[in-house]
Order: sequence, then structure tokens, then C-alpha cells
Amino acid sequence: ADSYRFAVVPKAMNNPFFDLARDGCMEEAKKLGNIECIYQGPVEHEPATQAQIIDDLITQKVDGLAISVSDAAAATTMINKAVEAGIPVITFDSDAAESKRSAYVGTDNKEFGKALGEELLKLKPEGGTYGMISGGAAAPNLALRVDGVREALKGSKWTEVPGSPTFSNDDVTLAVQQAGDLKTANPDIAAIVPVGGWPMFAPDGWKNFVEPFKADVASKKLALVVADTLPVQLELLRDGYANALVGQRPHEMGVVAMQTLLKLKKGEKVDEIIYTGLDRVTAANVSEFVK
Amino acid sequence: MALLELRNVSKDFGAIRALNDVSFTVKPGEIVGLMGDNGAGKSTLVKIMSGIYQPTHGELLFGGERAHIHSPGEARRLGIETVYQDLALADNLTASANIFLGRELKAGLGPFKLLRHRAMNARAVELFAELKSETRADDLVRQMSGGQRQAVAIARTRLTDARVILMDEPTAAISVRQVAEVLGLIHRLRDAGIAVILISHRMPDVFAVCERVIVMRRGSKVADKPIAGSSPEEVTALITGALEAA
Amino acid sequence: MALLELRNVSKDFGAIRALNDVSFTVKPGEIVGLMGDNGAGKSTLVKIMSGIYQPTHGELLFGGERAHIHSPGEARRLGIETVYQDLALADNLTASANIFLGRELKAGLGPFKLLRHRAMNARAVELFAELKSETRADDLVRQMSGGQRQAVAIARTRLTDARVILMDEPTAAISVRQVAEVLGLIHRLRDAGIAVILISHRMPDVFAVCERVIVMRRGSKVADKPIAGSSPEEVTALITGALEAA
Amino acid sequence: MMVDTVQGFSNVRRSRFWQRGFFASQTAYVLLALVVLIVAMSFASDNFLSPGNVSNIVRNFSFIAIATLGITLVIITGGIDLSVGSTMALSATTTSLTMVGLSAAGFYPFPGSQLILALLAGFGTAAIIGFANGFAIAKLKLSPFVTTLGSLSIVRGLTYVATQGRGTAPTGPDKALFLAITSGQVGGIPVSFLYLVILAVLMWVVLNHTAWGRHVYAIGGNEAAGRLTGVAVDRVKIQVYVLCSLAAGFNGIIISGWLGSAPANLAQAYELTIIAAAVIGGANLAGGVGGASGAIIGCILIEVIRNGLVLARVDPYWQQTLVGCIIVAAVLVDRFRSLRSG
Amino acid sequence: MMVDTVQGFSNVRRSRFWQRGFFASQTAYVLLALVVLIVAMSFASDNFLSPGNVSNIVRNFSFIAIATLGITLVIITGGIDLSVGSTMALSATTTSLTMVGLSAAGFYPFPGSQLILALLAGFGTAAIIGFANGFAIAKLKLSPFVTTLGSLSIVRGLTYVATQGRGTAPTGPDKALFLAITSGQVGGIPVSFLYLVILAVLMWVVLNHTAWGRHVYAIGGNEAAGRLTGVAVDRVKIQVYVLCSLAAGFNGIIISGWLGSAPANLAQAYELTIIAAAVIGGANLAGGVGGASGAIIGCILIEVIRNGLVLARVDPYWQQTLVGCIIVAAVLVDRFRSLRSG
Ligand SMILES: Nc1ncnc2c1ncn2[C@@H]1O[C@H](COP(=O)(O)OP(=O)(O)OP(=O)(O)O)[C@@H](O)[C@H]1O
Ligand SMILES: Nc1ncnc2c1ncn2[C@@H]1O[C@H](COP(=O)(O)OP(=O)(O)OP(=O)(O)O)[C@@H](O)[C@H]1O
Ligand SMILES: O[C@@H]1[C@@H](O)[C@H](O)OC[C@H]1O
Ligand SMILES: [Mg+2]
Ligand SMILES: [Mg+2]
Repeated sequence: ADSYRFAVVPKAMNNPFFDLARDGCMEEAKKLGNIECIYQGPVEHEPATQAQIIDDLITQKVDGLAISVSDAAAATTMINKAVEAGIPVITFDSDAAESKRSAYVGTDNKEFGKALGEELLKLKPEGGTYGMISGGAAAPNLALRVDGVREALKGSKWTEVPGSPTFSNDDVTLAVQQAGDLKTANPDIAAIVPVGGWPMFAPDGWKNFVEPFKADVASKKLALVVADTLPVQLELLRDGYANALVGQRPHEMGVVAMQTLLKLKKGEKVDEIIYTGLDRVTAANVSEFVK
Repeated sequence: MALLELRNVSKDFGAIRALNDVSFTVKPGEIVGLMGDNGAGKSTLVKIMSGIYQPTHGELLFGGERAHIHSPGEARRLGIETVYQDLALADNLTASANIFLGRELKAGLGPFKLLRHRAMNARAVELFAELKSETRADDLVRQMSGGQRQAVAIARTRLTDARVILMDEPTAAISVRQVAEVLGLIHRLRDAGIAVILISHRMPDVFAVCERVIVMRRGSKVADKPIAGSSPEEVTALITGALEAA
Repeated sequence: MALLELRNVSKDFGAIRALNDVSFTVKPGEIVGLMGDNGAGKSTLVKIMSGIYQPTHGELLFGGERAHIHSPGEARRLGIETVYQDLALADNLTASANIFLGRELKAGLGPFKLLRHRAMNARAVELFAELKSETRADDLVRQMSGGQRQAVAIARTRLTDARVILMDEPTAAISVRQVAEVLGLIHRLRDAGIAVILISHRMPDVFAVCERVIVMRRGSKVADKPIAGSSPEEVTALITGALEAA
Repeated sequence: MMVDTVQGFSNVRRSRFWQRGFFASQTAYVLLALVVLIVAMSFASDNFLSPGNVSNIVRNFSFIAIATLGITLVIITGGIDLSVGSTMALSATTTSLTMVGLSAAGFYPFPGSQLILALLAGFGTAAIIGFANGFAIAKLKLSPFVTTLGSLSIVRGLTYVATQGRGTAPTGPDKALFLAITSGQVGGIPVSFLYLVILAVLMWVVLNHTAWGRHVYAIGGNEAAGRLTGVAVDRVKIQVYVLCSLAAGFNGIIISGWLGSAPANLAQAYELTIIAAAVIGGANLAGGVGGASGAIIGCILIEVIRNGLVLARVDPYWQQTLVGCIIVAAVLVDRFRSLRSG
Repeated sequence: MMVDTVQGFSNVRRSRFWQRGFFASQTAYVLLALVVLIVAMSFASDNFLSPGNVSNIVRNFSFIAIATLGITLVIITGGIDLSVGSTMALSATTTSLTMVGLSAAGFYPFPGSQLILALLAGFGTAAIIGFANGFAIAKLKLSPFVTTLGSLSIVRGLTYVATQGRGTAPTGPDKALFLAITSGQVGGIPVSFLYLVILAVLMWVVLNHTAWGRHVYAIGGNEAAGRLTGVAVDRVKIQVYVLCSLAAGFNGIIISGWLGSAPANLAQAYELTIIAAAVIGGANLAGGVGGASGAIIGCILIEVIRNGLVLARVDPYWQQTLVGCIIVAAVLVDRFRSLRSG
């Protein structure tokens, strides 16, 4: 059979989230046999660098591209260029809806935000004040999540503290610091909702942060509802360092991306939007997820 | 009428009083020797006259009018040229570029004027020949010997017609032959009506060209008298403090 | 026996031949004057003897043995002390710190020794008094006058017992009084069996203290003779090239 | 032996061509390293010298090269400007926002009017940043490093404030024109490259053949000497920082044209790359040394490394390591020069 | 008039306390700015001086302060080290990986043995990086900026290569011990703060009271003069870069202990913050000036600004802008010193 080289371009290679997507691609590529997965992206989150890398990959004449878009307008230019050069393109995790990409594989980010809000409401219908932690301020998918949280909590008794969301630029250390700062600035804060898993990617940092008021977390006086379900996060939830997690399926995004590109290459039809789904995890069902 | 006058000038650097109530005048075409021990305040005095330092107390008069010289550029525009003791050269430029620094020869129309490299180089070669100095105009100053550097600093004062030239130890590093040239140059300047203040530790040089000598000691002026009425022995005694004043 | 000998030393800087086939010897306790026009190669010669430059051709002998002096540190360890023309001072340190740089006085056990600030300062004050210099030991060199800086560079050579001291224009910036002290110092060094090479543009000084004079012109040695057999006029002629050799 | 002498000095030969001017500069040796690298890369990947890739390289390096020209001026005076990356982003953003705003307001008296106003806004912003940097450094005598580190943060923050973190995209009737003058081509050559060539030639003339250029070098060589000889040191310094910011702003606008968007985090962390390009090309952070050709060669070198490693399909985790090694190797080549001149 | 004279100089007074030593330094003036800022922040937010927040601040600034001590040494010699952030990451990663590896291999001869080996590996890695930097700079005479920019890239790349981009977490029987010595507390005080205090005092003694320290200053003041007086310039420089890397590595290990993991992007882009802290505290990038107390004050200032703005609930978009403004304002305070000394 024909063999293909598909490139997976993350927003940034220093984000552990994309490691899972990469592993998905690699495994699927190995399984399919005739496919090579090239994982290549900017080290740090910077749209022009991502665009240049896409351009290089076009020059390299790869057989397909899967991109986690770092800036919709910028990526649109490059995606269209690739499509004109005859390379099928899909987006994953973060979309560029206006472009000529064939499909989007990933989370419905608005729904993702709403789910976070709903989990919080379920935990504490009585409301209180809450603060959010975001990643890069320019990331459109994160902005959707923030909107989603707000939408879900609209009309409830929850109010957002000033200075929320904070932007950690996907920096794990900074995200933990910001969690601490939110709590200190607002001693009565009733919930902290990071819209990405960053602070928990540093397990002991998060533990250090939670430890002084772990009893409050258990009694839901302080609710911790966090996005993403990376293995470390699940362990932390199991050990009582969070109340609820809502996760995406990055590994599946990688797998589906390869399958979709292969289908496109074979001329088969694919759905334009492929949601990989969400997982809602609480203490009740965490054992199903921890391996 | 006095060309340059200092009235009760003092200068403090933190706890150090480098100049203490110094007054004197310089007339056009006069050659004044300024002597004193190391650290007596001679260079500080020069730097006040050339606009690098502002006096802590006292005032300066130029051409009979109070002058506030805020920068070396202003001093230059007034007609005060200086050979600095530390020479003030840009190491990364050639000798001729240093000579013409801030007064480049240019050609061209409007605001976009190009440098006249050749003309500047030729003039620099001329100036060094005039000083009988073994200095190459297109060498980088970085690569020059101590005396060659000093020649560049001296040559610089020859470009325009100044009204007073302050020379802070201009002959310290130059060779026997050029010392004579510099002393000759000072005479020619005097004849053209230009005043010269010569700082030097070489007693014979001062007695050879100066008409008047000012002696400083630890920031204060201790003597200001015609050369004819003094002697190397007296000046030495004043410098060392063996003699308190004269 | 010769203490220091140069054999056919040449030094090129790109297109410039700063030294051309120079040979001479210096005996213990001898005072040799080194004269020459600006750019003649005197400082280059000093820098070769003190390990800063390596000769392009030729060789150096110290105490009769071939010496490869790769760094100023090595030269110092051999007993070659130098007063550099550009003084080589760290502006951000005090006078006494500069004097003791690389040879600090320390107290303490094992590898962790602490500086003896007081002792170094006291010694520096002594050295300046010995030179009759108006230099304060705990002032930063940055704030010093030209002559004060030179005093620091001279004081530095007094710390240890050298075997030969190279002095590159040590009296250029210092005042009348200290010039006499430095010349006196040179005599005392000679009496202690230390050789001195004195570079100076001041003819009287050279004739006052030196036993022998070497004259350089454009990189070549043009004369090497006892002072007694020469005269200031002859040396001047050699320097300027009026006389080709002697 | 010494036949051919200079100005009558019997001990001075004419210097050989490799001892003089360009050939004796770091720039020449880095150029040599660049040529070696290009040959090596062309063996490692067939696509490297393909027309498409060459035009990618040309375009990519001209993205940072104009800013590098600007920062080279600053470096020659002995300064530094860490705010170039942020300035690129804010200029691009201001330009975009102006086009968006004017379109929304329906202000369009004549074709091109929105573009002209937008460019004025973009360049004006850059000029203000440069003036603020220059003023603080020249007049208030603040350290260039701290000042421009401060403005890095201030300017980036303002970009986020202006856009609320979302990217902006140029729109309106002049959009096509905007794209043409930023990412278009003239006779197959990207316009950004043409701008670069024009600006580089201009810079070369100004640095080598005008009094202003000489003053820039003098300030870097010995600022005090410049002051003492009456050079308007403060004014020249301020001008240099303004030019640097304008160059950065121009580069930012060009990139945003190519991207079709001005994201708020555009050119994040570019400052180190841009400074590296200047330094690799021979500019000396201690001041007094540098030039237009060096800046460009430095940029090409960095882009060739980046692009070449991607094309050679080196493991991306190793790429970063190799980029670092090659940068060091490139300046190491310059050691041969010192060895030869003894 | 001049009663109290010095060493018999009739024109030299004793200098007043504010004209001397610490009080006449940039550090003192920045300390003043810091105090003002702390007072202002404590009014802006009640929580600012709460014990919990103070201990946050103490911990956070000691995360970069040890590396800042190290880089201050480098800056005093007139050098720079851009690779500190990467070194923090690679040291932390090596330490983690060694613990993981030894645990997997079941090698555990005595309690603490894995930890000791892991720390040796982490510090050893840092020492190698520092030696490579120092060797290239001192012996090959490469520019510190380019050299360490190269190692920034090389070392970060190696971190990614070693971990394939994944974070690594310290595990095994010594994990508790590891956490205790990195993120533990002694009598309510974070150990990282204790390390900092000990190292700062040590650095102060070494810089001010040993010959080695004096040589460090001399190299920064006039490297050539140091060489001419027989100072082992090259050796001291290499040592300084090694110490800087060791300090950075130590800081990285401490952070990873607190995080419980060593992410591959640990301390990404910290270099500019660390250099800024040193420079704000009075170290001069031109060399010859700087000290331990300044480094610490600089770090506190930066952390107080960051933390204070968060607590004051400033709009996050504006935070970055304000951080920049306050950094510039803090060094502006130093202008008063120059004004007063004329
Ligand atoms: N910037 C400064 N800061 C502090 N003290 C200074 C400064 N400049 C000069 N001084 C001090 O002022 C005094 C006078 O110095 P000045 O340079 O005027 O002496 P001078 O007479 O020129 O000496 P020399 O003959 O050695 O050149 C000296 O004690 C010197 O240490
Ligand atoms: N590093 C260098 N690079 C190039 N040329 C140099 C270098 N050092 C010295 N020269 C040249 O070598 C020649 C000799 O210089 P040197 O400093 O030895 O002269 P000198 O005899 O000490 O003069 P002076 O009396 O002025 O101090 C000069 O022409 C000088 O320009
Ligand atoms: O999907 C997210 C990704 O886009 C973000 O930048 O990092 C964490 C993930 O939650
Ligand atoms: Mg003087
Ligand atoms: Mg000399």
C-alpha cells in the first residue's frame, strides 16, 4: 500500500497536554503501519513561529497536516496555502473554522466550559465567589471555555472575583502561584476553576497549595473544579485534592487525527466536526479512570 | 579686557574639595602656565572651563559676560578648545576620524551630506607632519602608541580658530622632537591672538613659553605671577608646600 | 652574566612591523635607558619582556636560559615587574586594592583565607609617603588624577623583590617632586642589585640615572652605548633619524 | 624585504586584502560559516535549495532582519533593546485596530486612506516607544537593559489591554492593498526582501558615509569622548532607539500582513533571537562595532539553521540542541581570524 | 571650615554616612523603593502582610534568588549567562530521572543513597554546563552573550530529549527526604529561604573578604589589568560560570521539589527576570559592580510587584504593563543618588 507522512503541529511542544496527543498519533501510526507521524511545533506558544513551521512542512511536501491552531486568522492563511498545495489539513484541539480545513477533531470548548460550570453548580448550588485560571490570553479555545463557565453560572448565585481569569501562559509553576494568589487575595473565595489542567500538572505544588485548607475542600467550603484529566490529576482527585475534573481526550484526538487524514488521503468522506467527547470525573467515579 | 575670568570657583566631589575659591583671568594672546602637585585640582579646573563640570560655587566669565557652559559642545562653540589629559579618543575610530569628530567635512545637498573621507585624511596627514609626529592618519586609535594618541588629541585643536586653548599635559607622552614642535605651536597661537593655558609638570617647558604662572596646591591657588618675577625653585617650593604662597 | 637577553626579536601586527630584529642584554643591577620616537616600538618591547605579547621571531633568555613567558603572571613569578604605560589599573577598586592585586595579604587557615584590609591599607599609605605622592590609599582609582594613578602603578612594583623592573614612562604624569623620588628609587634598586629598564622621553632623567642607553627607531635598534660615551644631542639625532646609527 | 611601504613609514607594509576592511571582520568569517552550512544542508535535504524553500527562507529571515538592522544601530552605540518583540506586536496590533476601527466608522475618503492612517498609527506607536526608551536611557541615564526590559513588559501588556487578549485581523476596503505591500511579491521576489535590501543599503551609506553614522560608532567606542568633542550624544542615542523601534514596528506590520492577523502574543521572545542575529553577524555588545551586512548574515544563518533542521527531519527535540551548537560553532569560526592576526 | 580631615589632606573631609559604602549604592536606593512599595501594597490590600502571603512571597522569591546570586557573580566579571533557566530545568530533570532510574533498578544500599546520587547527578550536570560556558568564554574568548544563548538552546533541547517533552517526577524510597530538603520548613521557615540566607552570607564574605572575590571585581573593572597583575583571569572566570550554573541548578532542584515534578519547560524564559533582578539590585552589566544584598533585594522587589498586583486585584491585562512601569520606576529612584552626588 501507499505510505504517508502526516505532520501533527501542536500549539507548543512544552505543553504536556500535547504529549498525549502525540502518543496517540504515534501509536495509531504504528498500528496502521503505512503511516509516519511527524510531531513538530514551536517550543513556546507563538503564532508566527507556528506559521513558519507549517510553511516548512508544506515545502517538505508532507501528505497531511493536523494543526492545533494557535491563532485562527494566522493559521487560516497557512492552512489555505497548504490546501492549495494539495495537502489535506485538519485541525485538532483548537479550530480555525473560517479556513479551508477539512475537519476539526477535538473538544467542543464552549460545552467544555459549560460542563465545568455545571459541575461547580452541582457541588455548591448555594453559590459564592469563584476565580478562574487561564493559559495564554490569546488562545481562542480557552476564551470559549471561560465564556462557557460564565454562561453556565449565569443566573446562579455565583459571582466572579475581580482579576479573574489570571493568565498563566501555560506555565505550570506560575499557575500554582496564581492559585495561591487567588486564595490569599480573596480569603473567602468559594471555588477555583482552572480552565486547563496546568496547576495540577505539578502535583506537589498543587498539594502544597491545597494542604492548609484540605478540610475545606473535603467539606466543599472551597470547591476545586479543574479542567483536563491527565493521570496526575486523577490521582490528586482520588487523594482529595480536588472536587471534580472535566477532561478532554487528547490521546483520542491524536488517534482520530491520523484516521481522518488517512481517510482524506484515500478520498473518503469525513465529518467536518468530530468531537472526541468529555469525561466528568468526581470522587465517585475516579477509580474507573485511574489505571 | 579679560577673555576668560574665574571668580571664586569651588568644586566638591562628595567629601573632596577639589577646588577651593579659585579666581584668575586670562587675556587674549596670553600664555598661562598652570602648575601644581598631583591631585592639586588642575584638571578639575580645566574641566570646569570646558563645560564638563559645573562649579559648586563661583562663576565664569567669557569675554566679560557671565557664561554658563553646560556642555563641552557649548565650550567649543564659544571658542574654547581643550586637549584633555585622558585624551578623549574613540578607540574604534581612525586617527583622522577622531580629529574631525563632531566637525566632519561634508559634501552634498540639503540635510543629506556625505563625508569627505579623502579630504579629512589628507588634512590629518598634514597636521601630523606639522607636529613632526610619527602617526598614521588611517590607523585605528586602538592600535596606537601612547605618544601617537597624544598627537591625535593635539592635532584636534588645530582644526578651527579657537579663542583659548586649554592644554592639560599635552607633552606628557610625546617624544623630544615633538615637544619642541608643540612649544613652537603655542608661540604661533599666541602670535595669532589665541590664549593658551598650559598644564605641565615639566618646569623647563613652562618657563620656556609661559608669560605667567599659576600654582595650585590642594585645590587652592597659591600663586599667580609673571614668569619673569619667579624662578623654578620658587615654583617647586610652592608646589610642594614648602612655600605657602607667593 | 646577562640577566635578561633578547635575541633577534621581531614583532608584527598585521602589516606593521613594530619590532625588527632587536637584540640586547641587561645585567643585574644595570640601569638601561630605552629611548625612541613615538611609535618606535618601546612599549611593544616591554610587553614582550613582560609576557603580554609573544615575539613573531626571535627569543628571550632569562638568567642565561631560554624563557617562554606566556603570561604576565609568569613574568612576575620570574621576578620581572612592570610599570605599564597605560598603567593597568582596575578603576572600580581602591588604590590599595590595585597595589595588592594578585598578591593580596591574607590571614587564616587552609584554603579559606581572609583579606587583611588594614595591613594592606597601611602598607599602601607607607608606599605613597615614600614616593611623596598626594595619593590616598582608600580612594577609588576611578576618582583619581592622572598623576595619582601613575603613583599607584609605581607603588605596585615595590611590594616584592623583583630581579628586573621595566618602567614604561613612569614619570610622564607625575609632579616635579615625585620625579626626583622615582629617580632616587631607581638608584636604590640598582644598589640592591635589581636591574631597571627605564623608558622615558625626558632626556635629563635618562642621563641622570642610566648607565647605558638603547635607542629605537621605527622598530629597529639604532644605538646601544654607555651614557658616558654619548650626549643628549647624539641621542636626539638618533631618535629623529638625523643620525642613522651609533 | 619591506618594499611597499605606507606614507613613508619604512616599517609599515601595505596590508593584504584579508587584513583589511570586510575581510578582516567577524562578519566575513561568519559568512564563510554560513556558506559551509548551506552546502551541508543542501546535502542533508533535497528540498533545501528548491525554489519554494529558498523563497521561504528569504521571506522568513526578512521577517526579523529589518528589526535586526535596527537593533544593530542600538548595539553599536553600546546599548540594547529588549522591547523589539513587544514593539513588533503593538505596532501590528495598532495598525490592524486602526483599519478595523476606520472600517467600522465607515471613514474612507479615498482609496488607500485607511491604510495610510493605519500605517501612521502603527509607525507612530513604534516611534513613541522608541522615544520613551531613548529618553530614559539618554536623558535619565537609566540602564538600557532595565529600561527596555521594562518596556518589553509595558508594551506587551498594552497589546493585551488593547485587544483584550484576542488577536486582531486587518479588515476593510484596504485589506488587499495592505496584504500586497506587506506579503506581496514583485517579480517573484517577496516585497519584504526588497524593503530589507533598500534599508540595508541605506543603513550602510548612513553608517559609513555620514557624520551621523560616525557619531553612532563614536558613542559606542567612547561615549565620553563623543561628548567632549561636541557630538550631540543624547540626541543621537534617542534617534537610534527611535529608529530601532520603527524597524521593529515595520517588521511587526509585515509579519501581520503575512499572517493575515496580529495576535497579541506575536513575536513573543523574539528579542533574544534578534539580538543573537546581530551579535553573530559581528555587532559587539560592548559597543563600537557592527554593520548592516553583518545583521543580515546573522539573520540568514539563524533561519538557515532552523529551516534546514526541519527539512532534514531532525528529531524536533534534538533541533533545539543543534541550533544552539551551530550558533556557537558559527562564532567559533571567528576565532580563526584572531589566530591569523596573532 | 574643613575641620575633620583625612590622612592629613587639608582638602578632604570625612565623608558622611550617606556618601559611603552601602548607603551610596544603587542597592540602598532600590531598597528604599522596595520599602515604599511594600507600604503602598499593604494599603492596597489587607492581605498583603498576612502571614500566609508573606510566606508565599518568601518562598517565591527564594525560587529565583539563589540563581540570581550566581548570575550576579557572572555580571560582576562583566559577563552574562542566559542559560540559567535551561540549567534549572536540566538539573531538576537529571535529579528526578536519577531517582526514578535508581528506584527502577532497585539500587538502594542505604537510606538516602538514591537521593545523594541524584543530587550528585543534578549538580554535576549544572557544573558541566557551567564549565562548558566558562571554558568557551574564558579560553576560546567567545562572547558570553552568544555562548550562553547557545547553551540556553542546547540545554533546553537536551531536557526535551531526555524526557521526550514529558515532565518527570522524583519517586522512590527517598522521595520524602527529597521533598523535606527542598520544600520543607524548619521552624516555620521554608528551607529554601534558609539556603538563600546561608549562600548570601557566604557570597558576601567571599566577595568582600577574600582575594578571589577581589579578583572577581578586578576582572569586571579591567580584565586586562587583572591579567597584567598576574590574576588567574581565565580560571576565575570559569569558576564564576560554574558557580552560576550550580546556583541555577540548585534553584531548579528546589523548585522541582516544591512542584513535585520537573516539567521540561521549568523556568522557561526565567533568564531575563533573573538578570533583571540582579541589575535592579545594583549589578552593572558593564562589570565591576554588584553584590549579594542587591541580588536579593532585586528578587524581592520583582516578587512583591507581581504578588502585590495580584492581591490588589488589578486587571490581569494591566498587570504586565504595571510590572514594567514599576521596574523602571524602581531604578529611577537611583537617579536621586546621582543628583545628590552632583
Ligand atoms: N570625579 C571625581 N570624583 C571624586 N574625586 C575626584 C574626581 N575627579 C577628581 N577628583 C579628586 O580631585 C582632586 C583633583 O584632581 P585633578 O584631576 O584635578 O588633579 P590634577 O591637578 O589634574 O592632578 P594631576 O597632575 O595628577 O593630573 C584629586 O584629589 C582627585 O582625587
Ligand atoms: N595592538 C597593536 N596592533 C597594531 N599595531 C600596534 C599595536 N600595538 C602597537 N602597534 C603599533 O606598533 C608601533 C609601536 O608601538 P609602541 O607602543 O611600541 O610605541 P612606543 O615606542 O611605545 O611609542 P610611545 O613613545 O608613543 O609610547 C606603533 O606604530 C603602533 O601603532
Ligand atoms: O486543550 C488545552 C490546550 O489548548 C491548552 O493550551 O493547554 C491545556 C489544554 O487544556
Ligand atoms: Mg590632571
Ligand atoms: Mg609606549
